[in-house]
Amino acid sequence: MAQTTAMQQSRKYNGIMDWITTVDHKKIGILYLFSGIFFLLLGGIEALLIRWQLVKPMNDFVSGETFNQLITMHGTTMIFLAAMPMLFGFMNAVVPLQIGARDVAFPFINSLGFWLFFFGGVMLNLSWFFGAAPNAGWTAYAPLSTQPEATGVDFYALGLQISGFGSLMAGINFLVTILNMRAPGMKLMRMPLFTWTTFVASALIVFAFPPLTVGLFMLMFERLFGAAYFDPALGGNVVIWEHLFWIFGHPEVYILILPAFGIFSEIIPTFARKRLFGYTTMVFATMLIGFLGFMVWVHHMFTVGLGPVANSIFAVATMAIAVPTGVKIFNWLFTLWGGQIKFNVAMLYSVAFIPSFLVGGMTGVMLSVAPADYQYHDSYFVVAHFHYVIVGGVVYGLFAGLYYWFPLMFGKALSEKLGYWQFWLFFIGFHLTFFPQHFLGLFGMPRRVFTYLDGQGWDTLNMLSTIGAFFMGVSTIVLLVAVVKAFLSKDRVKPDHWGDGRTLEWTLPVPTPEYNFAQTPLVKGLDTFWLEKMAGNKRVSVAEEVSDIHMPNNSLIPFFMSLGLFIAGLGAIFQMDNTVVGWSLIGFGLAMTFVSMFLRSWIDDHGYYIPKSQVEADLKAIREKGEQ
Amino acid sequence: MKSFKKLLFGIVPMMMFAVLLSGCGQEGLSALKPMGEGAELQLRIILISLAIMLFVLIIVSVIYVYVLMKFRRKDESIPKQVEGSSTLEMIWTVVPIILLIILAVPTITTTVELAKAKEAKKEEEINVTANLYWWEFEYPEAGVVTGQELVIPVGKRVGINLTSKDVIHSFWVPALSGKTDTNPGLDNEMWLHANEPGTYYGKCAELCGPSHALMDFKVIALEQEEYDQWLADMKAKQDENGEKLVADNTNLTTGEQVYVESCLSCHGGGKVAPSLTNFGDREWLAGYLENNEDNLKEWIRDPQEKKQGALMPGFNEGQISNEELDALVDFLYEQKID
Amino acid sequence: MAHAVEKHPVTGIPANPEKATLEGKNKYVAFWFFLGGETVLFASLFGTYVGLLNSGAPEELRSYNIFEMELVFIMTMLLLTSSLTSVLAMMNMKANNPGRMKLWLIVTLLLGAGFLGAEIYEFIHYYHIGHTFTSSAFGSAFYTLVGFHGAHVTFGLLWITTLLIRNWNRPIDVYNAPKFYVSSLYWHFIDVVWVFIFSIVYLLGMVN
Amino acid sequence: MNESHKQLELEVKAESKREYQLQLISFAMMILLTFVAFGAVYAELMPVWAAGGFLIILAVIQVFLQLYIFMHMNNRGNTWIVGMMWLGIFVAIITVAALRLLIW
Ligand code: HEA
Ligand code: HEA
Ligand code: CUA
Ligand SMILES: [Cu+2]
Repeated sequence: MAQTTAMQQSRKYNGIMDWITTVDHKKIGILYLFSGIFFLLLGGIEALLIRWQLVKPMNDFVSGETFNQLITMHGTTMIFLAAMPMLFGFMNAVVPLQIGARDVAFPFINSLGFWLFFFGGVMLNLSWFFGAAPNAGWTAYAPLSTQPEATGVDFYALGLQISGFGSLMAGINFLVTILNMRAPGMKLMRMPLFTWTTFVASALIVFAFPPLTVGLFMLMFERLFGAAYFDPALGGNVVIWEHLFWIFGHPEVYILILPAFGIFSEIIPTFARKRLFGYTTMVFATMLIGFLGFMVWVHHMFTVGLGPVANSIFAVATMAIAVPTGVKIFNWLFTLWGGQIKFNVAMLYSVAFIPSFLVGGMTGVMLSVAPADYQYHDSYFVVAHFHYVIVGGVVYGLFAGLYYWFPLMFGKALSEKLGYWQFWLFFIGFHLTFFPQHFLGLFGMPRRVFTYLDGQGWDTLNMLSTIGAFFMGVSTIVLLVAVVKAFLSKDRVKPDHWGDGRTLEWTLPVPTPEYNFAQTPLVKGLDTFWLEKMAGNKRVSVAEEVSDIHMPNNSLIPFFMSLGLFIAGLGAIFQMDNTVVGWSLIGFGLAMTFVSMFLRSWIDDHGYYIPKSQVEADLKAIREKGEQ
Repeated sequence: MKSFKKLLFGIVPMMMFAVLLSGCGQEGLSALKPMGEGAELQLRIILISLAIMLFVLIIVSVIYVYVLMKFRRKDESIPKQVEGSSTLEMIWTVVPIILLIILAVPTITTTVELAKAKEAKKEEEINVTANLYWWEFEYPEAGVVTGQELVIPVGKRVGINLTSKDVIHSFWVPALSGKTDTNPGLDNEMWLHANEPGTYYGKCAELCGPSHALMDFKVIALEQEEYDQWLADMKAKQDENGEKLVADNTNLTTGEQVYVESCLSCHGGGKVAPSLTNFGDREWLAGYLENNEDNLKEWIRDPQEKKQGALMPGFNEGQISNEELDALVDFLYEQKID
Repeated sequence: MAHAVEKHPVTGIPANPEKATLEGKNKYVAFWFFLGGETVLFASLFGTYVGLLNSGAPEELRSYNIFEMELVFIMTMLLLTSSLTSVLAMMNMKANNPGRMKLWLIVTLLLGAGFLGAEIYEFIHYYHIGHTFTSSAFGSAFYTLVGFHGAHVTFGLLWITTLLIRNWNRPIDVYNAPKFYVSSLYWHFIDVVWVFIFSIVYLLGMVN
Repeated sequence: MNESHKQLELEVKAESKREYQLQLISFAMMILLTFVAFGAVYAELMPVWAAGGFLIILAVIQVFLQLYIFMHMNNRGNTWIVGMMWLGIFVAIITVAALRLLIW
């Protein structure tokens, strides 16, 4: 907006204020990543408590009520507060760099998305301190979730609502970033696969979250204000919630797995030193999975009683997803074929992912066989299936991505030695925990049971499963040690830490300057960095002269906008007990949010410019260090 | 990376061993030991799908192991950059499609077969109503209501109507058939079939509250004649109990009196709480405990202690003295039909 | 972006000021995507409504006995016309006629406010005859769907008002044009939703 | 210079007039469709079974006028916008269909 305003002063803060106000996608990525890891630990502790309760028959470590709270919070936390945010973390940290952009399309909204997620997560977990965590399962089926005494569900409805808005914003932001912010020459079919999967996952977010939003509003209105959508006594229908939840819920699992697929599609070519086999089909398979993902949700409802026609149609539609997913599996295998495979930790996770996810995918197809699902449904077979795909797919992907991009994000590398320990403990623990659960399900053990009688043939398998979970627990502690050790160490890494980097993010100096690229790169093909390296160039070509760089200003508004919703949400929960306090909090919180929004649109914010002289100085310093 | 292979091939046998230890699961409970037509149909299709999966698994594993052994990094040379291969990609698109078509056909036929509840209902019809942590079984034709134990005749498909009084539950008897949800305000139907007489374990398969895990029930299959006899006896006993306890409330034993005062209002029709008409015959108390005097007394004193969230109120000594409790327990164990 | 944008020789501003800059283009695309999401949001509400149509309501409170055609017709006309005036405002914006743009936006606001007033009147009327948010599943679904739409109208009014006041004394430029344009897209979308509401909720509800 | 500027001015005027007419025509059609819908219900012209389909078709036509003419969805460079809107419409349709058909 050069013609509307003079160059403005930059607005900057230090220390913690910098983190609260930052609009830099790299920092927001770090915020997402660490909040995600924090919630992963919480969800993991809940998982360990679940497994401890189930270690032997008729255990009385926790009560049925507490157990239900544990599983609900475990599932909700893991999906919404651990896996998604960690993926958002990598998307933020990496996607703009992969497409040669200086930032995301909406830095302000990026920050807003993070704070909404954060406060939503805090809200959910506050429920523990009010003595009532949600207890109706992460699926929150009505009318169990609308029972008046299940007050924890209030936290579920409002917490997820708030963090859901954040996800929606992140989704739109990535879509626009990827469409509009690409460097010259970065055609769509030259985008790295992680960027592609982020794109498709973001599109899924845009269409999948609205049904959840509506469902959560209805749940909230029914719990707090006496509406009757799900109340048979007033003509309500309990199946409506199930539809809304799963219309969201099934695409959600692809929102989780597609970016993980993207991560593997970056790592495997890098360490096999080979171009991704069948790049074009990989892209189309991703889109096809996303598209089909909207047409299969009824496979979670085979036993609800929708009738043989609906069940058959959705069974077949579900099976269809195996085809594009299979294409991906084989493409990865043939990327490895003929390669020069180097096994470091990131690669180990990627390689271990293939068989683990394969087993999960096969049980998925078995579940899609509707009449067989009458047996599997709501049994431990399902628990085994989804942990095989989620842990063996998404969590492996997150770990692989963590080892792979840690040097880029923090300028330091995680210890490979600790990494091997972490990997093997996790790998063994994972299979030990979840493989026996297939059989538990077939032997008649329902899921979500807080205990079981002995003499049903389930004791040994449960015991094995619990042991496995603790392997994963130890492995997680090793990971934490590795992270702390990396931060304490003084060894800084060089750019292109792995030496085999193929995509643009590896051309950047570490730590990456806030404007990312001093000069926007010129992209010459898929894996442009690799192409340049093969052509003997040390640097990628650039598309522009060094010039002033426009940057967005930091802002406190996103934080307060989210805080306002958080306060209003608490008010909505409290108005059940105390009308005055409740409604004043609602009023105060919403006022805070709306005033923040108003300020945002009232105060012009044109950002500021980093002068050319400074960019040149930075460039010179980096080149003198001989790093780029 | 030798350890990788070693471990991979170490874990699998270990787990196989564990599974062998437990065989195919408990008789009368495991879906892998079907005892009726429904579960047999389901096991059949489970095995079909498993076979297809194993086929895919083997192919992928062969490529996988070969690739990982053959293409480790040996030197710093740059391998050939391959773009793809349309022939290969064609193969791994078409072959899975064929496999899935093979799977889809029996899927659809089995779904249709399992949906034939209407036909079954013409022969025999039972209404199942799920309640917070107990099951109500009604034989509409005979006018009998019972709870916790579902008695069915062997050798034929019994039509079942399912609904719920409160939240969603799910009716599952793994050895006889897969589950069907019981939705409040909505009716569902299914059929159940047992090959031979016996007791089969039933589970509630949808999270319904703190005692979801304890919402077990049993299906008892009888030969047709025995079944008819049982139904007639139940009917007679139920009528007798009803008439005696309601009409003539002067001449009651202590046990009867306590029962009338404290239990009848809920347990009477078998619709608010489980019918106790054949309580003395039952092997289980509250669906999952051994049915003995101690458990029964503890249950009456404090049901929530055994089933968190159960709706039955507890009765302290002020309400039912120890002597009265003894008498009540005696009375309850007299409630038999054979 | 530092690059100067090309101005149209006649109007003195770029031909499509709403997407002449990268920022503007981003906003424009993002807002359309948002509307894609809103489509699904309203579909979920519509689905719930048709699923629960008349469910749990006594005969005298069923759709065909409570809806009144005159009011709905007036509301429809108000909103449809406001959609046109909003188009006219945008055409004037592109032609760099700030005065007429403001005028048409004010007309749009007035029509929208009229619509909102009628809706409030309607709800109060239903409340008095016993068709409320908590009286039946039908009531809940009805108020949720129509109320969500009403909330969108309210938000749209506030939004456009803020934009008008803020930019009252400013020329049209590539900084505020995207804001006006996007708010008008929003306003059209509200009308799109209303078309389905009057067709499916009201007219179809009146067919016995 | 001045001459060509005048020329341009005229072109712009003509173009804006065309656009203006297009918008007005589309508005007139919307009003017409609305009248047809209300009129048909008011006069009870349709059998009950046909009403749903008829009203929905009218609504869909009207909405496309909004999207494509009022909102200029089809402008150049809007490929992704059109694609995403259609995807949204697709998801919307299956959502409504499910909530209409797959409950009982
Ligand atoms: C990341 C998450 C993720 C992923 C990727 C998947 C992937 C799949 N899922 Fe899963 N699923 C969940 C997470 C996920 N799922 C969760 C969380 C639940 C439970 C929710 C709850 O109830 O709490 C669930 C539940 C669930 C059910 C419902 C079970 C029930 O409750 O009764 C079903 C039923 O059809 C199903 C099917 C599938 C299928 C067919 C796939 C497919 O996408 C898998 C495709 C992959 C392959 C098939 C492997 C590779 C393919 C080849 C090598 C080609 C050749 C293969 C063949 C020809 C077979 N899933
Ligand atoms: C992203 C999703 C995700 C992930 C990663 C996991 C991970 C794990 N899950 Fe999860 N799970 C779900 C999603 C997930 N789960 C969902 C959706 C459900 C269904 C809920 C429902 O029914 O509603 C479920 C249900 C579920 C059940 C079934 C409960 C029941 O039905 O009764 C079980 C039981 O074994 C289980 C176990 C585990 C285990 C052992 C892990 C392990 O992989 C976890 C490993 C991680 C750790 C072990 C972390 C250890 C932490 C530490 C060691 C702390 C150190 C701390 C500090 C230093 C502060 N899960
Ligand atoms: Cu009833 Cu679970
Ligand atoms: Cu699914």
